[in-house]
Amino acid sequence: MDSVKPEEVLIDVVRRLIAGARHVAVGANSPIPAAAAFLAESLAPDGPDVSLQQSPEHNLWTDGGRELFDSAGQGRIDVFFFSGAQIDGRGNINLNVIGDYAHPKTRFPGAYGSAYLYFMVPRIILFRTEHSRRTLVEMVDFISAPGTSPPNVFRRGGPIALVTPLCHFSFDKARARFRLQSVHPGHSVEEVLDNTGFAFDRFEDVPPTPAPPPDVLNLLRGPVAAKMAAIYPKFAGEVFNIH
Amino acid sequence: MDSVKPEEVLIDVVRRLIAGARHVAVGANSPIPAAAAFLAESLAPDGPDVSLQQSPEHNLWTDGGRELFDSAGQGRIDVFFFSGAQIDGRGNINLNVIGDYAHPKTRFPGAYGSAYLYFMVPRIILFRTEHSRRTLVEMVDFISAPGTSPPNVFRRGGPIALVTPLCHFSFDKARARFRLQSVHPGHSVEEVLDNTGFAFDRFEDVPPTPAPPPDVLNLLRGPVAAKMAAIYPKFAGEVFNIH
Amino acid sequence: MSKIRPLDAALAAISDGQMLAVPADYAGVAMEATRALIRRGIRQLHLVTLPAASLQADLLIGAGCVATVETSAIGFGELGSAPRFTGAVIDGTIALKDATCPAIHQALRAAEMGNPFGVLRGIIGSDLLKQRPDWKVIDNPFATDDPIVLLPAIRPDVALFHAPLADRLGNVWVGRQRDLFTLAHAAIRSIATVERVQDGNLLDDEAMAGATIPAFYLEAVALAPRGAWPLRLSGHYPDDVPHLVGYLELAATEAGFRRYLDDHVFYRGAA
Amino acid sequence: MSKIRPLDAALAAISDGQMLAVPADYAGVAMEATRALIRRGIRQLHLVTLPAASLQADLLIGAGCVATVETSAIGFGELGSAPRFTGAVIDGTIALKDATCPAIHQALRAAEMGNPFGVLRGIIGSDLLKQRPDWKVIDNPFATDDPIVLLPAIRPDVALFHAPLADRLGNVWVGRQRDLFTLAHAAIRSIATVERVQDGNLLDDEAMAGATIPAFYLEAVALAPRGAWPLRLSGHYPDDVPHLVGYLELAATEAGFRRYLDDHVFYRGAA
Repeated sequence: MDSVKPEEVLIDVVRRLIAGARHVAVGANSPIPAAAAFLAESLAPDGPDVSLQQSPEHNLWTDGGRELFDSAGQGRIDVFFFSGAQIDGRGNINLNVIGDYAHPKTRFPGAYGSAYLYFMVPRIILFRTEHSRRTLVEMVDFISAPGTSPPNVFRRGGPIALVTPLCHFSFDKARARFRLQSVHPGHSVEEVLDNTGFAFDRFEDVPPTPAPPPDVLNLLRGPVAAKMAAIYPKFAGEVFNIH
Repeated sequence: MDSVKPEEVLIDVVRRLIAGARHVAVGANSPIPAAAAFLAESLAPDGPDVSLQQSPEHNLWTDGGRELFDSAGQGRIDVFFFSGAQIDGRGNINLNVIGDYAHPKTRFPGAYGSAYLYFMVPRIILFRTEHSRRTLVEMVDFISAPGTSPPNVFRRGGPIALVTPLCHFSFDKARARFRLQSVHPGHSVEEVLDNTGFAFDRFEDVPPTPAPPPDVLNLLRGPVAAKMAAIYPKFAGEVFNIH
Repeated sequence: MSKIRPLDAALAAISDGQMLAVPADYAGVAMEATRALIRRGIRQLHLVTLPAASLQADLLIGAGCVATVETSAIGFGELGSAPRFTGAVIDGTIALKDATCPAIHQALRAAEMGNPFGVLRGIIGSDLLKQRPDWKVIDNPFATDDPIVLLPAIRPDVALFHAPLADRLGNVWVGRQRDLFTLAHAAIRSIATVERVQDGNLLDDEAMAGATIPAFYLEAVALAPRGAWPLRLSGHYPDDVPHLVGYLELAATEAGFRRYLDDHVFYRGAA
Repeated sequence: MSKIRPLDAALAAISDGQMLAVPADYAGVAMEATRALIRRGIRQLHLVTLPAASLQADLLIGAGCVATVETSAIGFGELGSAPRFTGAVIDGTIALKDATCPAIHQALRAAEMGNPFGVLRGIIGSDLLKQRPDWKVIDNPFATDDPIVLLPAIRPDVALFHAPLADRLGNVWVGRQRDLFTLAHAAIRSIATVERVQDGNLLDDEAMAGATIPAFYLEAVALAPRGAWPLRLSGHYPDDVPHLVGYLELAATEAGFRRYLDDHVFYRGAA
């Protein structure tokens, strides 16, 4: 078997995080979450339904763009993914501006559905392809969606994990803090500490992120890779060498 | 031309009441309103759209039963029709019970959409095929929908007329009273007075309800009658002798 | 497990005491399934009609299956009133939540949106409001002195309806009958009976997908040809008016109603 | 007067200062119509995107047509951010009503229902709420100590969108793109461009009617083959990615953006 690629490790981390879900929804331009969802779908006979936003061929919605939000409101969506221009140590995400809101230094597209879905989907997986002190900060400049809420605010879900190219953090809702769960092969705790702008919990021994089991890897490199090639040709070419 | 039938007089009264409307909606089992709406549709090049509730072949809705209520809420429905087990002198209608609500003597199907549409459709035409002191009462036993509202209550419409086999009342919203507008051929003001349970306004000389103009009658007995025969075969047979 | 199941198995998710939501006659009433529920002896249902009903509600009420009904009207249109419903209300043997059509739509749409309440104009000044302490009037916070009604969301345990077509995955095509989407979205689980089950995936057909309820809302789908009989299925078959007239004659008395059940529900009549 | 009109005539109902609502890229963006509006020199629009946008909003903003924009996001996905939108926000040359996707859906649905406000869970604790004094937090009257957000209804003057098919009566078939129903219902008037106009009545076709917006919502319909280009029309053609990449390169500067307008909107480039 070829050596395991970093993307395959990340896909496998996400696969484990979505185990047991009934319906996984994936936003636009999220090849790693999409691959993980397809993998989960293929692995179990009762694998999750998978809906890719904005891909009519790969989603189960027929009531317009509102159906993602409605079905999340109904409690039918178990997993969703978000990123953030900034993510802070309390799980807040910023998709709007850097700097003062009235006079921003940088403007991003906007909050999308985060200010709602972050509350309503039980398992939100944060995914950030740049692990740096610029992106993982102590406190976001603007809270597009808060990581936690006071007990009187209706909230069905929120972040459960943050996955980056370096590591896998889990999120402790009660403490409103991340904990370093594992460090991916080829990286170290020190590297994570050096590149993370927020304080986080960790046990004395942080395990390495496990390699994907061989059967999972076979499935990923076979039928899942083929499916991905139709939707994310660039990604499938780079990671799975499928063209 | 044959002598004008009572139903044709009623249809013509309703036709005049809906003049200029853009969209006329007609509830189930309402042949006279339906015929009047089709007549108005045929008469003018910019005649109204006509939607018959519960007849997919003759309505313009594609978003479910809610679309009637939604489009009324949007201000797109100009005319609707209601009846009542009881109608009172203040324009209140009762579609629910006779007697005490908790221990009713008689129960009717229910309010249907009246408690909403009576507020939201500019021109509600009340139609009652039994003109008696039993049906046209001083005060209804139960207000399914009120004839008028206090000024702070959002209200876009309400009753404009009450049409019966004897006469045509108009409704004066400011006074919350009916006025006898005309008495149908073959009937008298005395007959109306004898059979009406509520007090109403009237001028000294109450005109007879005019006969339908010949061109209107031709259209009614021709294409409109043919259209009616497909939807209300029994009514079309009795009134237009079409089988 | 396949979502396409025999009728009785498909109905297994409906149990005593649940809130059961059903569509109006024009949208596709699961009559064959209703008869199966009565045969099973279901009890204490909280029946919600979107928004009105006729035979289905009258049968369930007459057969003693219903504890509470929320409806904007139960009747047979020009054929007459619903005898078992009318009798039960007068006798006080069922609890009645009297509503108006759009109130039921809005309360179910609130559940569809995951909201705790819906909003509706009108109603103020109707005596319905006196009978519905669960409906609240608030001041519209976006205006001055503008009262408006809020309605608690209705989240049925099960929605039950009849449609023209399903595929083997459990996707259900409903044509214009968009109320069935509202029901499927609002209810925790949905059960459909259909005229026909076809191969393939309805969601792959661009012309059909827009009017198809995706399988993930459906607990089970059962084949039931003419499953709305003696009610109509729009575009497929009309009301069986003579049958309904016959029903109304029989159901005018308790004994006659029992005979109707024996003949048409329990099949233990003349045979 | 026929509702099927030439593009410029169809757009006559859109005037300076109006609130114009448009769908997201996946639902059918009327790009050919957008270019015609820019050529006409429309000004001071209040643009509402349901819920996000890309090229359409960026072009309108860059061309100086927009006074206010309400959106949950304007960007080009993996291709990059929207340069004219980003610049206008940083320079403060447009008013921005920053939203989140379901808030725009709910505010338009409120207008669809004739309600003064919509209801939405979430949001509390988001800084968006600080920037939206028009959004109000109330105590859910059906619970204790349960804050919830109300959003004022959005009732656009005009909705503008692109769809696969219309008939000569002005009925517009939209397939799965149900957001277009929301827009057509919520807006006072709607204008559609379509790939194709066919004879007959779409409402008479049982398979099509359920996904057809009835003509009575439409002010006008214009034929515009490939009218979403360079954006996609789902099921018909994909995004023209090289064109969009080229746009982003040009629009990085004001001068480059002007050149793009000359070449692709005003057609006064190299010719």
